[in-house]
Amino acid sequence: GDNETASESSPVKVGVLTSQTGLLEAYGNQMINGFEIGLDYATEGTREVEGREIEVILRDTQTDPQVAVQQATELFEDEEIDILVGAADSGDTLAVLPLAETYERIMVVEPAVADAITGEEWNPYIFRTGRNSSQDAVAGAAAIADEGTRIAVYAPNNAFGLNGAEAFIDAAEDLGAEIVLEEYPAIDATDFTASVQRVIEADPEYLFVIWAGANSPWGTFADMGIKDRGITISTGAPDIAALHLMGDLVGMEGFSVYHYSLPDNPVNDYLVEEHMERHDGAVPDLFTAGGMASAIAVVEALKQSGGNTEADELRDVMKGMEFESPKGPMTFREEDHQAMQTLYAVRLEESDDYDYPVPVLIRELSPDETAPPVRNQ
Amino acid sequence: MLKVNQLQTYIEQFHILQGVEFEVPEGQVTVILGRNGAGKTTTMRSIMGLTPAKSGEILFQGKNIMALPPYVTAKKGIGYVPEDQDIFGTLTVEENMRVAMRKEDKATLERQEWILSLFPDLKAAWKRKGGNLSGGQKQMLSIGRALVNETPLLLIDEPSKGLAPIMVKKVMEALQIIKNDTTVLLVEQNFMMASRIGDYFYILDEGRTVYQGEMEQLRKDEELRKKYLGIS
Amino acid sequence: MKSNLNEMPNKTETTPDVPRQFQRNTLMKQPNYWIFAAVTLLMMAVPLFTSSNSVLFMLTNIFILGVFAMSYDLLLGYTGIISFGHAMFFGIGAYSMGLSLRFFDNAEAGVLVALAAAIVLCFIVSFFVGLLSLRLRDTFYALITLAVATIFLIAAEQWRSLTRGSDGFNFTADIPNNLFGFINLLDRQTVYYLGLVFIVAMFLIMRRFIYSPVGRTLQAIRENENRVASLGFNVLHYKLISNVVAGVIAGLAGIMYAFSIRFVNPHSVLGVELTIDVLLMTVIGGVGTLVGAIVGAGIIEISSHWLMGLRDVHPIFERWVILFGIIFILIVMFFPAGIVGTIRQKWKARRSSL
Amino acid sequence: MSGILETKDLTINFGGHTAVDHVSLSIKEKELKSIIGPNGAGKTTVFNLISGQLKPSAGQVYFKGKEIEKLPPHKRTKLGIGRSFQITNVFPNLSVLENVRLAVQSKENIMYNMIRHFKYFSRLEDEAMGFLEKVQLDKKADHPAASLAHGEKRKLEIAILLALDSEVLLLDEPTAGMSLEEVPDIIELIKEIRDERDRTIILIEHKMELVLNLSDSIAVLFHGKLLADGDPEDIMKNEQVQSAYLGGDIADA
Amino acid sequence: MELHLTLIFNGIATGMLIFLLAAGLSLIFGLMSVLNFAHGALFMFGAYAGTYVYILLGGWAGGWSIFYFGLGLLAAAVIGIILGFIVERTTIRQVYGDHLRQILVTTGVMLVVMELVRVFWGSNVIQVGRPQVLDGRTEMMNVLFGHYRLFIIAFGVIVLVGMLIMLKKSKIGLVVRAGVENKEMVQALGINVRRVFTFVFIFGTTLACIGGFLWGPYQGQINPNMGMDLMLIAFIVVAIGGMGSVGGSAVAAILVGLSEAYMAYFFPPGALAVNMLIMAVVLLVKPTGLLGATR
Ligand SMILES: Nc1ncnc2c1ncn2[C@@H]1O[C@H](COP(=O)(O)OP(=O)(O)OP(=O)(O)O)[C@@H](O)[C@H]1O
Ligand SMILES: Nc1ncnc2c1ncn2[C@@H]1O[C@H](COP(=O)(O)OP(=O)(O)OP(=O)(O)O)[C@@H](O)[C@H]1O
Ligand SMILES: [Mg+2]
Ligand SMILES: [Mg+2]
Repeated sequence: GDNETASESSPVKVGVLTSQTGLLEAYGNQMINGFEIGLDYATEGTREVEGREIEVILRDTQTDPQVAVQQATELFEDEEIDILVGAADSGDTLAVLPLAETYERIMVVEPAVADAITGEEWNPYIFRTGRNSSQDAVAGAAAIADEGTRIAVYAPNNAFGLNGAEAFIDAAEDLGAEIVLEEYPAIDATDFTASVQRVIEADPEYLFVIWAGANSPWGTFADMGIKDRGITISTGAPDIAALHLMGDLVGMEGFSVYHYSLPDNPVNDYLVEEHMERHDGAVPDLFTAGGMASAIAVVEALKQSGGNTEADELRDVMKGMEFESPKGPMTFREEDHQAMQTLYAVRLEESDDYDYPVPVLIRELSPDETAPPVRNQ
Repeated sequence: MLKVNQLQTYIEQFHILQGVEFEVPEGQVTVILGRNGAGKTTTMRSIMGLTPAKSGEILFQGKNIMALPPYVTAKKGIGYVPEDQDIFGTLTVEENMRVAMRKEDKATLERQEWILSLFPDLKAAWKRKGGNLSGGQKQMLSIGRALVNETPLLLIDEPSKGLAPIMVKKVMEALQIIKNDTTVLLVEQNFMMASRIGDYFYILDEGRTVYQGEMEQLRKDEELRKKYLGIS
Repeated sequence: MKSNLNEMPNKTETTPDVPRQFQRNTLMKQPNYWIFAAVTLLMMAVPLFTSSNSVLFMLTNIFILGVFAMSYDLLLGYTGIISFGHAMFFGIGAYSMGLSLRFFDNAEAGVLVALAAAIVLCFIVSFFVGLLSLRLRDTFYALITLAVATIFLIAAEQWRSLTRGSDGFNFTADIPNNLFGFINLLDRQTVYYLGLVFIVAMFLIMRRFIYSPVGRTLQAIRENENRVASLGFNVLHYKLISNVVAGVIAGLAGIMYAFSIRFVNPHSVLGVELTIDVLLMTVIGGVGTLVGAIVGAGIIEISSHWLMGLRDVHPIFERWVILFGIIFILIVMFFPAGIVGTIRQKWKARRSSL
Repeated sequence: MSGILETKDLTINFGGHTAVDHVSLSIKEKELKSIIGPNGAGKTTVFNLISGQLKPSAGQVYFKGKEIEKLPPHKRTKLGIGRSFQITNVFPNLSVLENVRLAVQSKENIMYNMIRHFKYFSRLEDEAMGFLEKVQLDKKADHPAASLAHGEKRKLEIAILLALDSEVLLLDEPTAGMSLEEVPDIIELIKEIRDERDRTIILIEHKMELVLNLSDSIAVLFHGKLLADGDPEDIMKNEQVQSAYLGGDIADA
Repeated sequence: MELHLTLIFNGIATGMLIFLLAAGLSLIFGLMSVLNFAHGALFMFGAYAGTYVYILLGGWAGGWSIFYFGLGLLAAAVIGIILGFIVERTTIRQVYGDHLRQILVTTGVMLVVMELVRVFWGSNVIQVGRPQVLDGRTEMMNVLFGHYRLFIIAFGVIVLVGMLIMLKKSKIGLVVRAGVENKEMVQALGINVRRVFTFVFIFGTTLACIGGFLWGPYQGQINPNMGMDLMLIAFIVVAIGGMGSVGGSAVAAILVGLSEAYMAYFFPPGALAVNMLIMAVVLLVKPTGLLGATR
């Protein structure tokens, strides 16, 4: 009746809630850039789907859960958004998750990484386009672990590091590797010498490093001559700013979530071109692709629901939905709505085209290969 | 040397000095007397610039020094012994003296020796923290700190307070000695001391100068003493 | 001597012979009383004018942080103790509630256990931390509390089986919508009123406390600790009382926070930043003026929210935090005793000069 | 009869410096004893040892026969030893009245009440006001103590001490910095208390006329040691007191 | 043996780095008793400004040169002087002696300065290489001695000795301590205490900026969040060492560096809280800090 027509002509409101200030503002901004481009890609520049305009409302969490909840409430209530996308910080995201259920709106999580989001804390309104810690870990294991490989694990002593290490160890041991040392230094340590010394004494073949955050042990690995001692470092390739710090790790084998040179598909080509145009020639970064993927997922879902923004409708179409992304096709898994996606086994190489060590593709790790355990039951 | 005209000072909204007037002739000891709360200390602080006066005139060696910052006033040659001693408690006696010294030349060090001979207690407590001194020792240090530089004018607020009688005498001797090249403005409650070394006096009450005269006169005139100081 | 005394020229008025009685109804004659009543009524009426949960949520947060800041003011403004670890009590409260709700099947039992646990734990911790305050003064005490609070923070991050580590956890699902049969904590309006009752009750309790003989003694301790001892007061006891009252109330504020946001992670309820925030609130409002703590909480919450909103007005406000910082600096310049403190001083000065 | 307050071989060292050296004093009940001695002789330190601000390195303090040198200051105050301070020691940002009221509150033993409004105990304020009148500070009752002139603060010190209503009063240079015309009032006040003869007073003063006028007995400290202890006349005849404390002619004092 | 030599060498180097970061604070907080919450922001600003010069001029193309490293150091110092002057004159000056208002005003300054860093240089991590001359390692007795670490130790010693001489020979230290206690009286003694305070604050800020700059090549990067954690360590070190004692700060910094190294090796979980524990123990045993004078 009347309602129908109203909702058909009125804009679809999408709230994007992420860190624009605070610790994770760099990640937040990458994601926003990607999201904008993704919308234009998916709607062919019209920003309309099924005749409805898409309106984007940006909000900042300041990387503070209380602000995140405040802003999310405003988005749901005052702005009456139909879909929420975000956030950068796992804590912010976890705090906001139940609101999606309360207000019965779909929330697309990107790029917060905590397993719990699609695990213990999951609710039926949550979908995640970003990869989770376990996927990282499985990818990391797939890149190096083999029967009898001796691996030392090096991760920061926080939820991100410990969860990641746990998942990695499971995956690596499944592949037959032997974990010879688990080292968990403080994330804000001024000096990593002692922990690296312990690694040296454990004498592994591979040193698998899980690290995020500016303060990092890379310099110490070089100073202590890890490479000269025949230990190969392996890790996930970070965003470009942090790749700059990995000059000494050239030759390292590990995995990557995204680097703009890795995927070979039209969506990625569009992303790179468009991003360089819009941002003074800067290339897309680690979470730009995720941002774009989340926008494409939103538009795709709306297309399939015929512009209907009812959460139940959307959920029905999104469950198991396949959609395009700069990393190739992704699929929301039925059970926990986690997007199965391609990750990349890479080697860091020096190149004249880059002023930093660039991840070069060894092979694509297929979505099946990196599928994490289902944990939301 | 120093001439104060119609000094008006406020502390917050309180009108403390309501037209103080006096003159300090060169080479003499001028004494300010008055009851507690009369405004003696406030007068001294206004001259130093610590509690800037609102209006009036303070002429030092003919120049108006109204409302100059305290360190400028001090540098112009006015030494000050505050009423609460204001010893730097975390500094040793030695350091207290050193902070006070304008120059660390021979003449100053000699003056320091002289001060220490005057107050042997200070020498004994040389490395002790100022905060641990006895009340009288603090008073000595405060006086010593002001004497260590040669200054044309010295403002001294109740030096005898807390001093043993013998020390009071020593302080008097010291003032007699420096009198040759230093003019003194003294606030003093110890009448014996005030009358012995004072040449001229002013009496303050409720922020005004209410009486003035030769010290000689006050020494002799019991009526006057009774009227203004309540003593016989 | 006697006659001498009576002839004092300025001693004109004599104090009345009848002992002045403390009368309850004099309270009604004070303007403060009416302001308090009016503000409370106004706050009660807010939900009638707005159904916006985000407004209610923000006000609820101001209430909670206001109580937290008032508890901090007991230490800072009334006892003269700087603590850099006050967040630990808040965190203890918040975690007690979160964990109890998660681990108890029966929510009522969970809430009661959380209340008891928070009070007992805050009591014990504040008691022992308080013992240190006798030995150490000022910044040193502050640094010790920082150390203790950091240990709590680390514990919350590391004891992952219990706390889920630094990601924290959400317990919305564990909160029933008919707690004790009638309280629907999932309803923002209910939580709002709960918060309002909470702040009014805590305000009255703390006000009573600071105007009690003990409160008065605390203020004397702030001024001159040794002198208080030589008046015959056991300073340690008083400092302990102050620490414990402040700690327990902060713990209760933590519980309310847990109700309101239904999520805890170590950083947001146990981090130093929270203590610094609450310190800033207290100082902005004016230390030693309970109301100031509430005003400070309101100013920080509302101004940061408002400034952040400016971003939509013009992209130049993307760096709105700069303005936020400038506000702090301006407050220090123009309100040397905090907002409420300075206004009070001005008012007093005007009255006494009339 | 032994005294109400006694010290036995009371000694304290600061680093290498012995400020009080085996001092044995006995103060009889209801007497007024003065302690005199040069600056730095250890008078204030003796007070600090008696009232508990300092703990002795050796020796004992007895109050009514009970050993008290290990008790903290507040317990000694509660036992009945009150003191005033040489360097003014008040609560600068509290009102003059509140300064005294706190002492009354302690005397009345209203210690741990945190429920009643303090105004409920309005008699405390009235009583405090009475003490302010005694020292002529009632006009300034509402001013913050910090704004008092030096001499007024000295009076406040005394009012606080009086408010404590202790059995033993330790007065450390109560009149230092007090104006000429007001000293007699304070002397009068002390005399009054002495003449009521229900209190013991120990007085440190450098104003000799005051000491001679008031004291039942005088103890002389010298470099931390007890040099003499006896009648005022005897003390004044003591040569060492003459030369090292008074500095010769007695007439000036 | 090699193990201990490695731990000791690196512990001392880290300690010296911490000292360089804490040296400025030991003047501003230790000596002047200003609770400067903006100190971390000052590290950061110095680090960015210095590094900017170092990279812009030296840059990738030319490799990391010691000459431009020197210029970067100079730039950090100059920025420190300018920043110190501005901050002292506009804000700190009003709040000496009032810890609470100091916290408020310096938090304001911190927010402004940190945001300015983001405005000027963005919010990404920036890689900082070591100048080639200082980049190598020397192996002796099976222990690797990193050259940059040796340089940090040497530089730290120079700064320490310089500061000790300045405080000993001139009256500045005394005047500041006296001024903290009673500014009026210092003025009445004829000393322009404001100017001395301004000078010392600027000096402290300059040291902070230099410390921040030197931190970059040590860690290989600078980032817009580096200030907070470092500031906390600096405060801890000053407290452990004793307020007002620069030597104490140096000793405390090395103690922290060494114990972090040993803890991290022998009992890694303990490394998280080791600074806090040392501080707690020191303050409880000796409330004035290791070398602090009794106050
Ligand atoms: N900060 C202040 N606020 C309000 N009033 C003040 C302040 N400082 C001083 N006064 C008042 O100013 C008057 C004069 O004080 P001042 O210290 O000059 O007296 P004085 O003559 O030196 O007394 P004394 O002999 O006791 O030292 C006193 O009544 C005092 O209460
Ligand atoms: N805490 C302390 N540390 C070191 N020395 C101290 C300490 N307290 C007092 N002294 C020293 O002990 C001696 C006695 O001091 P005390 O204050 O008892 O003297 P006093 O007899 O009261 O002198 P005055 O008449 O000047 O007040 C002095 O030399 C003083 O410097
Ligand atoms: Mg005076
Ligand atoms: Mg004495």
